[in-house]
Amino acid sequence: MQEVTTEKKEFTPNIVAFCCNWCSYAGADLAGSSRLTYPANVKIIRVPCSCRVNPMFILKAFQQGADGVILCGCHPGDCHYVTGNYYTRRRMSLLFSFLSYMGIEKERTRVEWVSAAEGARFSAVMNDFVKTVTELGENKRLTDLRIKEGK
Amino acid sequence: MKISYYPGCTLKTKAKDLDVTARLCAKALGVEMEEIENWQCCGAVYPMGTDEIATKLSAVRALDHAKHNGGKLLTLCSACHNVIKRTNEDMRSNEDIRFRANNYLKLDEPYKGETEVLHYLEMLKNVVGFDAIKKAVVKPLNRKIGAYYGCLLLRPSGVMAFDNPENPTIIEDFIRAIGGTPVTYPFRNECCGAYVALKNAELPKQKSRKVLTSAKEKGAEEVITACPLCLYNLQVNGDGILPVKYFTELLAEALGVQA
Amino acid sequence: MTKEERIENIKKLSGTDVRKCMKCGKCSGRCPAFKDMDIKPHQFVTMLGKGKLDELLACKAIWNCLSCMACVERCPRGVAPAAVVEAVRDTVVRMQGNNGIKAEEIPPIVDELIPQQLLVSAYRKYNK
Amino acid sequence: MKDVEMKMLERAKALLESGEVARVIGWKKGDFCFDPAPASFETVEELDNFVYDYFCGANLSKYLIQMSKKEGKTAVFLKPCDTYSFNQLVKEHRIKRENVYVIAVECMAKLDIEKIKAKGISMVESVEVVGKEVKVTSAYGVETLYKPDVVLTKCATCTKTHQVKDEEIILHERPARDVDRFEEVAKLEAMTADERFAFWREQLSKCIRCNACRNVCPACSCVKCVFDNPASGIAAKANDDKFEEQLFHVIRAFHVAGRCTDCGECSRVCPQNIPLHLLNRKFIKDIDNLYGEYQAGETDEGKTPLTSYTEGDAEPNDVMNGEAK
Amino acid sequence: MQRIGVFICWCGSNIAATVDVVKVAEVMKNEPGVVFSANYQYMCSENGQQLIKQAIKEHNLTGIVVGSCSPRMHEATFRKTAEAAGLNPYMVEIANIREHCSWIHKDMDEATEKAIILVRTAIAKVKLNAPLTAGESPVVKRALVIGGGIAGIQAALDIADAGFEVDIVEKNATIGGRMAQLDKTFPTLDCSACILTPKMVDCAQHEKIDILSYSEVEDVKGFVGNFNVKIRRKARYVDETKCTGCKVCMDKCPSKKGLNAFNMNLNTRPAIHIPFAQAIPNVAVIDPEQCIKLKTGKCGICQKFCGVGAIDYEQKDTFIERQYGAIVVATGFKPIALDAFNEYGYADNKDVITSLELERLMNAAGPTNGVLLRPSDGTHPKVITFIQCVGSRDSSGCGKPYCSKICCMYTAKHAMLLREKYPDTEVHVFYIDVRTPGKNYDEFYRRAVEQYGVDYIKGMVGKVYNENGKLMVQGSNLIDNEQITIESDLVVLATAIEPEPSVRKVATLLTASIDTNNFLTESHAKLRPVESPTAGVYLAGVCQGPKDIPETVSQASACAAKVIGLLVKDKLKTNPCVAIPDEMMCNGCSQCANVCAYGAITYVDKEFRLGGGKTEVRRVASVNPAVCQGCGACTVTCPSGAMDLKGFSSKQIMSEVEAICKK
Repeated sequence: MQEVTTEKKEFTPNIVAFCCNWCSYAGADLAGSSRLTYPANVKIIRVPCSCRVNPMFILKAFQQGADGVILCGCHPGDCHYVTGNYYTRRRMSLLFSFLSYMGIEKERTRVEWVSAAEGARFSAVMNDFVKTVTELGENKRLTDLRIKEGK
Repeated sequence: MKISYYPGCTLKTKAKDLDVTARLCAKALGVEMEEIENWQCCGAVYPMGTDEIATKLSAVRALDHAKHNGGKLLTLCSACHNVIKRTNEDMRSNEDIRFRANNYLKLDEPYKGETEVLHYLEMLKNVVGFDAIKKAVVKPLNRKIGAYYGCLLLRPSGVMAFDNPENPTIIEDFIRAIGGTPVTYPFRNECCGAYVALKNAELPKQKSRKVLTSAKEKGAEEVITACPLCLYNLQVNGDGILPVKYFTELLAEALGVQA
Repeated sequence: MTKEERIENIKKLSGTDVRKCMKCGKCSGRCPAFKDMDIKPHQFVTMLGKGKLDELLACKAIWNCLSCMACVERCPRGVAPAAVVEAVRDTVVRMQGNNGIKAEEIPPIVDELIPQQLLVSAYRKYNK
Repeated sequence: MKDVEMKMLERAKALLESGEVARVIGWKKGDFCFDPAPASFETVEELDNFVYDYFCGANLSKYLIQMSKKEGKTAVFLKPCDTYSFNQLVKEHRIKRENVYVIAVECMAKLDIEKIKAKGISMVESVEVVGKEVKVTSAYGVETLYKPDVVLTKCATCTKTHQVKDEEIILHERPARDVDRFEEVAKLEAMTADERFAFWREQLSKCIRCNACRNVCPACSCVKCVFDNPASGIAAKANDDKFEEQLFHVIRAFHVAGRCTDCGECSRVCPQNIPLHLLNRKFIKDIDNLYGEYQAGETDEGKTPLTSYTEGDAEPNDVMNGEAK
Repeated sequence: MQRIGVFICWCGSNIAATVDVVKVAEVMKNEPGVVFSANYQYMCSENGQQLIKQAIKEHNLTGIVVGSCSPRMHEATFRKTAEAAGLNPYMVEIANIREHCSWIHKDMDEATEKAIILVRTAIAKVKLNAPLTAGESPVVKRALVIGGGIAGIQAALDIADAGFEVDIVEKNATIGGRMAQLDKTFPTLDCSACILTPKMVDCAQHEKIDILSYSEVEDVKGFVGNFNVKIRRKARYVDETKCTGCKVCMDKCPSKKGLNAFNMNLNTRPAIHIPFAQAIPNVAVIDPEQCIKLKTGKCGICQKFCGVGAIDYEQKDTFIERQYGAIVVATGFKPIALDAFNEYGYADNKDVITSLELERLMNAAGPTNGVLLRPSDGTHPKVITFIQCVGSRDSSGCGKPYCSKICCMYTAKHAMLLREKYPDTEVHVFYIDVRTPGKNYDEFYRRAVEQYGVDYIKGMVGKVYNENGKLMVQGSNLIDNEQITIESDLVVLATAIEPEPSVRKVATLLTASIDTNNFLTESHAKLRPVESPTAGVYLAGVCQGPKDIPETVSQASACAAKVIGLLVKDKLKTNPCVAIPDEMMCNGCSQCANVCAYGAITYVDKEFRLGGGKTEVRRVASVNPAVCQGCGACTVTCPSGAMDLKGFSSKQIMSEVEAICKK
């Protein structure tokens, strides 16, 4: 019998980034206009405020096969909607801690505050997050197998 | 209180006075300086080349030893302080140097810059306290004294974090504590030029005269330093414009401790 | 090593980014050894940037820099001219037979007061 | 317990007779001694079936959502832990407080028939509790059990006291108990992520999506559950994949976070014995640690931890790295 | 059935160089629901927009996706395009394939693949878009100007002249700001006070302008057209309505050793004082830290001598609340602290001064009555050395990484004025670069050199020290490759400027974004240069970035034009992307109202049919669309999912997630 060698394809994680319109999305725009690169596997979803991000969206992303989810908003105190990101901060602290409690690798989820002026930071954060998730490998614990296996 | 102490080459030979007076004063102030075992010379100048590893290992050994013996390393000679503190910063923040140095040393657990490097003056200020020294003084030195910082204690300030690099005050505060009147003069943080003495004898002469002239113009009667090389240069090349002493000698005098 | 490689090596050895220099001259305005520097501190940075290797390797300034860090301390752009000087000196002394100070040169100038520190540092700075 | 039951019955009769209340919510006898069920009594006659004993563990507060909307007042017997749920529902405007007459009753820790059965006793006929002893009479004779071994899980770590009472029936001063309800949570936290994942995968794979936890939970009182709403994007799908259970329980726990009073009903009713309360308690523990101790339902007004904030709240990344204070 | 049109923009080579735009457009043709897909060089151009309009009409499109630059750039443009073609403007989605794709990726295949996913994601969303109609909200016809310097004054005058009420809130006791401290202004050398003080008087006399001096903004609520602002009126211990500005109190006050901040602390002033002669309002103020009466209870001399009984030691801070349609921020600047620049000897030598201090020493109303005297000994300096870029262009962490922009010009001004007034003085200027872009600016600088003989030295100073009573300025002369030491009598530091620190609080209150240097961020450098990203907030003067007086005044007038454009409207179109509760699902639990920062959610009792003729009254949430700002905090708080956000509905976002994740 011939030995089957499967070429190991380099793992590139699929990352969903939720960015608030006023700070982080603008920060991502600035990263773009400053030509500060980060991997193409980061895809941004624009939301008005980080507080619009429902835990269900995050779970949905993982279910659909995302390997990491990052949530970016204005720095606390600088929220365009005054208090929105304060609620985000509590919600995500509790949700991510809870997911970790359920055995989900805590490195898959992250919250970062990126202002409209922090294009360089946006790019650095994304590079770092992609690196972390790449090291972690594929999301297997929160994926709906039917989706991954195309059932 | 016990503290790990790195004396360095010169303090065992030409600068014995600095070492002996420092130990006596520390003892009088309740600090025991415990000389670390098997220390090796630090090299007396910090090698800046980014590939310099071997030249930094003796400093790392001393730092690692102190890490396991109280976590603090006391220095006295300005050059040793400069070399050890900068090497420590490399070990803390330069991943490449840290990796390669640990690779050489093969310590039980890698050294990552955990030790706090403390100059004797910082020890006097932060551990003993200048107020406590003031109280311990038996013979206030009622003289006008110029502090000579030189370059090694202060720069690069980002790493040394010793004092304001352009307007330092720690030795002046020390002078006040021992009852003297500090004289600030603009050349107290200018290099005396001694490092190049073997290649260019003239430069250190000019520089040391400039330092002492500046101190004298502002009214100093004597100048104190923490560096054996500065002391040598100012004494030998300074045309005797002003007497130059180790700061610990004056401390011993004020505390009334005898060598 | 080709010339280009050697220049790159000096840049790497210095750990400083010469492109950050905005040519203000503050380093040279501060240098206490300025008169004895045939290549001035700011020139070290610009000349390395321009790849003037031969001039750099042949200069006297590398033996006269006091390593006092005054130029590094006050550079508004975070450039370290002293590190460039040292990188050039290292490059010179690492070439065979180029030690800056020879043992036989020492005795006549050493007086009995001279601290070990000076000899040790001189060997470390000038020799490999 | 009999004396408590007598007094309750007496009050229920009086309240109905006088017309002061239109109905009384309590427990009625089941087919066996261990399955009394919540019931509404509208006449004195109906009270013949009234019961209050060591198996009346059910939390009656949730029934008041509907009952308090009815004509006339509703009297309700609430155990200490039930009063927190009651308060929380009042806070959320789900119960019309003015239409409810609350009678606080002694609890004495309820028994778990599953735990008794697990001791190898079947066909239980009657139970008598004396101090820490539980005498179980079954078709096979009488056996004495140690009470702490067979109380409901929620009772084992209960430290709750009555928060609401229009009147009370025999409330003994309860000595403060030194129990740590977070012990189990801490044990899980101390495990590796792999171990935790294995634990929950095993537990949640038992879930049959019967929705008993949701139906009993006083915090799960939505007019229409998000899982039943096609617009939510997470409406129930075929429950043949582990992910569905995971998703369901994560979202349910998050939805009740900051509002769950830790009444323990979810675990009590779970036919698969999944320790669901350990999910909710993780949130409670984190909230206590991060935002200061908070007991949902302690009062019937004010904001919950997830609808309030302070400027110096812990950063999520610090929380994840265990660096938050 | 949805009929989606896709339009992929090349943005010249900005997108097309890294993304295979033709391929992206081709792939989209096969997407379910897409009936038209095209690519074009500049979709935002007239022709590009025409292409979109035509496609909407010809193909009867129900929604469009534009793959182009950031929606923050041209979303509004394409919405207008759609509207012009008869499509609801909210049936437009933008896929950001420039900032988030072509500009940050180098590999063409990778970028193209990502662009396809981004466009697909936008298609998935647009399929769930619903036509939205903007509501209306009334506009309060009054503007607030924060900061009473030249920027605030100019903006207030222009707005008031258009017939709108304006309040100026100034934290100091008088308006006038930094410009009031200046002696002459470049490049015309006209006197600063001669320009500024008449404008200050205009403000005071303008019937539409209310000056709230010695006041600070405490709280801001509301939104564009309808801000509700709480203003703290600090206790000045003098009744503003009674004080006549006679200054008798200043003569009589026994506590005269307070540092005179207006004169850069170069001399002293009494505890009760009017900051300067032309102050507006011309009303005294008591420094409570210095006043003997307020500190010890004993004294009261000023009260005795005040002819109109204006002194009130019992005065407390008061608060007023007012409504505004628009807010102009003009908080100005201050020179940086020089603690990190001891090499210039500022701390140790009285004769090392900052440029702003020199302004006061040259000003006829200054501490030396306009005669230049050394602060140390009151003698005339003969050799004066200027050092430029002190703390500017400094990325080492000690100073500011930016160019302060005004220093080159004012240093040339100072040098010129000194040489003119005191021809026997020798003036040297150390510079790194001389930056003089502006009308008549370079000519001005050259005049200092050519006509007035100012010695410009290319190089930087390394050390300033005192030797034998002289200031030794040691620096490099790069042209001659020399190190020189100039024996000087006076050294003037062209100190970097930074935004006035109070701007941070103002920015937080207004939720206006601020950059890493604490300058307020404009919405777009070219498209909306005087607008903050927060609607209804406008930026004038140095709070937005370093600039000189002519530029500041232009920007202030530009702000005024924007404010007037807003205030003339009776109603504003509101953002239709607001929260909407599904009453059938709402529990009435109040969780959503608890997190609403705007108080947009109230509750109503509503009757619902239960079937079988029965009804039920339930408490349900109701959102005021004019007040809701559309953040979505309520949507996540709602346990039943009854609350949703128009334009960013849960289903829309879920569909985006799905489109991104699907392999």
